[in-house]
Amino acid sequence: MKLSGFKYLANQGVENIWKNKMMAFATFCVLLISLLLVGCAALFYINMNSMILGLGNQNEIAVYLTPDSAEERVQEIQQEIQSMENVDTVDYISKEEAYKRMQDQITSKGKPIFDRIDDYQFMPDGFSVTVKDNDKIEQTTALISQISEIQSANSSPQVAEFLRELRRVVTLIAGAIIIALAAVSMIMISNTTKASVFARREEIQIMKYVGATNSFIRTPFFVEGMVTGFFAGAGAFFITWAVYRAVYRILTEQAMLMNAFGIGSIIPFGRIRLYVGLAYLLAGCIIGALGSVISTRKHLDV
Amino acid sequence: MKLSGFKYLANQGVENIWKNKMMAFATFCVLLISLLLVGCAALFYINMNSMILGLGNQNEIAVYLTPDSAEERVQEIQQEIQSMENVDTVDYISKEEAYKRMQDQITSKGKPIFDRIDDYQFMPDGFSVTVKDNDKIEQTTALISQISEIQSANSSPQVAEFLRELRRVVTLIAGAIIIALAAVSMIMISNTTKASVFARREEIQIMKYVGATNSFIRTPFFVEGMVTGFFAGAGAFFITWAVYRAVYRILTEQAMLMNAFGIGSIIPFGRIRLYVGLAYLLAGCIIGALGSVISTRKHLDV
Amino acid sequence: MVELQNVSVTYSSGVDALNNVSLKINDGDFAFVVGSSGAGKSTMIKLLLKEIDATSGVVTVNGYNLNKLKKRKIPEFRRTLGFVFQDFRLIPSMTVYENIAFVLRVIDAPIKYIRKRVPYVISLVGLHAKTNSYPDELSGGEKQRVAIARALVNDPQLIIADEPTGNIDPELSYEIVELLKGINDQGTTILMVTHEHDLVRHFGGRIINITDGEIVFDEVITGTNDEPLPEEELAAAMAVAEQTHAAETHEEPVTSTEDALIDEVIAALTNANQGGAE
Amino acid sequence: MVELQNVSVTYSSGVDALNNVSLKINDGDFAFVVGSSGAGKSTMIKLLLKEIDATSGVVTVNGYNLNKLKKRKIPEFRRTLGFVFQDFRLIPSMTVYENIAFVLRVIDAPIKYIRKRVPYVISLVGLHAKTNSYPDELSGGEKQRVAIARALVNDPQLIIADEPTGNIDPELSYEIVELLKGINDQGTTILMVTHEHDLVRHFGGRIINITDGEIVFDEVITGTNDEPLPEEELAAAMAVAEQTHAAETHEEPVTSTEDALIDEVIAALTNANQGGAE
Ligand SMILES: Nc1ncnc2c1ncn2[C@@H]1O[C@H](COP(=O)(O)OP(=O)(O)OP(=O)(O)O)[C@@H](O)[C@H]1O
Ligand SMILES: Nc1ncnc2c1ncn2[C@@H]1O[C@H](COP(=O)(O)OP(=O)(O)OP(=O)(O)O)[C@@H](O)[C@H]1O
Ligand SMILES: [Mg+2]
Ligand SMILES: [Mg+2]
Repeated sequence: MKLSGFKYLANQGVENIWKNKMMAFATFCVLLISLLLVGCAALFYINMNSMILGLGNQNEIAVYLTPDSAEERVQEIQQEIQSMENVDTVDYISKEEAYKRMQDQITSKGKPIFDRIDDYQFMPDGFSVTVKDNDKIEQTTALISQISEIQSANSSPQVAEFLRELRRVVTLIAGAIIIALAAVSMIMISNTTKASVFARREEIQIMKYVGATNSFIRTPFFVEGMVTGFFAGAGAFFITWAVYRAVYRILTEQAMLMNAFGIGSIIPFGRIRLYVGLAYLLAGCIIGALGSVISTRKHLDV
Repeated sequence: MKLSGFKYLANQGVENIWKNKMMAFATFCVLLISLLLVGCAALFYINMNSMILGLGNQNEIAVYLTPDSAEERVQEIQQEIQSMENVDTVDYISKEEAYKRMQDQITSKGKPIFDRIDDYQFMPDGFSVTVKDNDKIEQTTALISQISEIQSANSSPQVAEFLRELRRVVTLIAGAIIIALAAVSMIMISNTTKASVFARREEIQIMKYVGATNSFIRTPFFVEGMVTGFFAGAGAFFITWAVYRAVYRILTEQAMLMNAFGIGSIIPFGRIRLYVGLAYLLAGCIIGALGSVISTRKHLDV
Repeated sequence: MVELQNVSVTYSSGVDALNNVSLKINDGDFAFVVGSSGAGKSTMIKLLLKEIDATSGVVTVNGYNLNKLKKRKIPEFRRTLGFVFQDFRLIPSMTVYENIAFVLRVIDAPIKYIRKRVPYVISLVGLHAKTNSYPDELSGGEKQRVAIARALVNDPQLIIADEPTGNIDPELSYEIVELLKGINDQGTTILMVTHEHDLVRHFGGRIINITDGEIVFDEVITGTNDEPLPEEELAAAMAVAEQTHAAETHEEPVTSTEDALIDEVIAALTNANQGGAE
Repeated sequence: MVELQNVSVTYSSGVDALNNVSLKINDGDFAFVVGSSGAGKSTMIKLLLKEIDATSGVVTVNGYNLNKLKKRKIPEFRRTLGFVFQDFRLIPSMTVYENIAFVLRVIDAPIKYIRKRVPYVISLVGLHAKTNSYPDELSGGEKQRVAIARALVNDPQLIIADEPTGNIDPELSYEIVELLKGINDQGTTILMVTHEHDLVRHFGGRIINITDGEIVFDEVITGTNDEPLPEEELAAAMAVAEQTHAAETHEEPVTSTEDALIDEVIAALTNANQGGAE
């Protein structure tokens, strides 16, 4: 095919969008919606995941030394812990701070107990240890426990276990939802492009009767589908952007919720804009073009 | 119109589904998907809501009396609290139990403190109060505080506030999602029924030319849309059923998650089956029938 | 009864398809409409069905003033007509039987009547072997005959047929027109567009020639059945009419005719016409 | 070159549309195909375009054996043909110009050539005023002429036309066939289905009569242009042929003919035929 021939066909494709406004609009809508559904589900999953990871990072190992450890020994131990593979930060907790923390923990009913205690010298030295990978917190805790002069090293295994379970369940459900939405989208897109091409089956057949090759007939459909898909992708991107930002604003404005969910665990749109945009546009173009071309097949066989 | 006439037209409607298999299938798919999307979102919201309410019900007011209250006075106060409007249960907490609870609360670092304390007689008597409406827990707490010989009445206002916020945000987001999905469904359904009717516009016009009234032409479309919608509703119901049960099983098998989410806060399907089924079928029939009939309008005008 | 009073039709594309046409066809008439391709014949036919509206002028059909006809009343009006469209317009998803029966269903005719009437009209047009075929499975002429049967089935007051024999071989065409004549004899008004001058010559009747959106010839030629009008005469007469019209509108004639023949031809036609009149 | 060898076509509905037909049309021939409604004419035409396949027998067109033609080769084959369909088959979303130009785009013709050629063929069929109209905005005859222009535009080896004048008035029909004759004189083979015996009589050529799926008449009648064969003779000759066929297949004749006339008619036709032959 000569270049001029291709230009003519591409042009036909663009014109056809206008000539078949209604059907092009239907395809556009279905593509847009499909992209939005799958895209939003994916973004939701990514954020849930990041949120759960964020929660995990708030999990700490409380390490207490045997009472009356020597001061250099405290520093030695801190370094030893710090050098461990999975350890992120190690913060020293003084006797005084430990005592305060305890007081905070005890609800009012226990308050009278403190009347009976004069100072906090009985409290041990300790560290607050955070880990890089929350999933390995138990091994790390065990490792720390083995250091001599450690009275106790406690993480909350329930929290770690809980978060792990939560992630598994979220991944499972989100995966199922995304797969289901993708399947549903495929059905809808195939239905719509089929219907759109069906409305023009006569046209396709007439073209075949006057000697047009399959590729000659398909090129305009390809271009048409791709352009429609491109706009659907762009539309999905802007809608996602707007919705994402609105949700982000609501969530970040609710400081209390943010505390609960772990600040910063909702990914700001800026950081993923490029990938989201590219994914939408590519998916839109490819699905639009292929859907449209594949649907012509049945009618080309005359 | 005579009954035989209606029977003929209804029959035509059913036959048309078969004659226009492809388009009927497209409408069926779109209706099914729309119902599923909106239905699942609604069910998700209902469950989130019930879950958050369930979490709220775990919130309690810890009431402690001034130390050394007389025993009859303790009973009096219990009755007084029980008689309050928003109060659900009032459980007596003995000194010993309060002491145990405190011990549990204190993490290992504080353990040495107990070495210094000999008995629990210093602990106050207390009650654990649960409320009917978590949102009013603060007022109730204040009311309890006013009773004489109450040393402290503490609920966790953060938890209450947090849950309230959470519910607001969840309602907001879920509402937006449901409205968006409903709007999207409307567009898709309208597109699909339009395309389906468009493919038969000639037929409609010919009918008008031979003197058929609008209602004569529409009745088969009405029946056709309703039957398609009915099947879509039934399909959506069974898919929802299967998915809901699978999710329910996953969640209930994870005892840990269930603890976190509050056991029993996910509604078993059995309890809502009837409503879900009816809602799907009704929505399917109505939307299918109306979508189909409305789409004929444009072509009737000849 | 069909009456056009100073009717003009201009399509949205700007084409003037009919130009100040006035015409009256009385109940019981049999009229042929002839004219060259694109002259406005189908446009006139579409007007009578209220498929399109007149740009100006008044159209009255079977007592309904189509300019003022309310939308709700259109179906009622159309049931007084039988129609054969140039492009057939059969419902592709219905069999031959259903396509024809549909017209009776529309008027809520008793099932028993439908079961008797439909096979009867199908056999009138010689299609009983195709009763259960779909339009896609028919030949051009067969489709056309289904369209004719559909127009007859509900015994309309007026049958309007746009080239009902364009795809049918001559023998069958004669039979079809014979059939329409028979129906006409029972009082049904018939308006038929045709290109086949043989038919016109053979059956005679009222002949209306439309050229370039105007009626240029409108005379009754009494049927000459077994002694046909010589073809040349009719053709020439029409040519004359078109010639005259072309001269009036300062255009080149569509077909060239020997000017010398004109007078002869008019005389011949007039003779033939008067000769068969009584 | 068109050759059918013992070709039969049975539609999936069970209708035997063609029955053991053999036929050879040489390059440069001009052949009319006539026959009654539903006889199988369009079926034969559809075979030649490979729109349908023969149930049995061999079909060869322009050197392509259609039974063995690979799917990939179909477009190449169809480009050697020009087609006029009974139902026009114009692309509704394209203007008259685009509908015709499309055939040249398909063969990747230079734009310059398209710009010159398309208006030329449009004017050949007298439609330059409708160049930018869409098919929906055309009268029946105009659509048919677009279809004819489309068949001519790429100078095919063979033009196959199914009732190309069914919706056109007689004068224009003559002009169109005259046009086809002119193209035929330059070497293009032409196969034309028609119901208009006037045309056949006027132009002569090879006449093939298909009745009930069989060829019952296939003779060359030399063109008698200005001294037309008397209509009765041709009609009667055809009737004889059909009669003979009907007798063979033990069916009732489709049209009734006076048996007494038969011998006379055969004689007349033979005379006319021989008279014009040299
Ligand atoms: N797609 C089809 N399926 C089944 N039967 C068909 C199909 N097309 C045509 N027929 C039947 O085959 C026979 C021959 O049809 P064909 O179209 O060849 O006739 P024709 O000679 O072209 O007639 P006409 O002059 O009316 O166009 C007819 O009886 C017709 O009903
Ligand atoms: N929908 C339309 N829009 C614009 N122009 C139209 C439309 N329909 C017909 N025309 C034009 O109006 C004129 C009259 O068309 P009409 O169909 O009435 O002709 P006709 O006499 O029936 O011709 P034919 O014998 O070819 O069927 C033609 O020039 C045609 O191109
Ligand atoms: Mg017309
Ligand atoms: Mg045919």
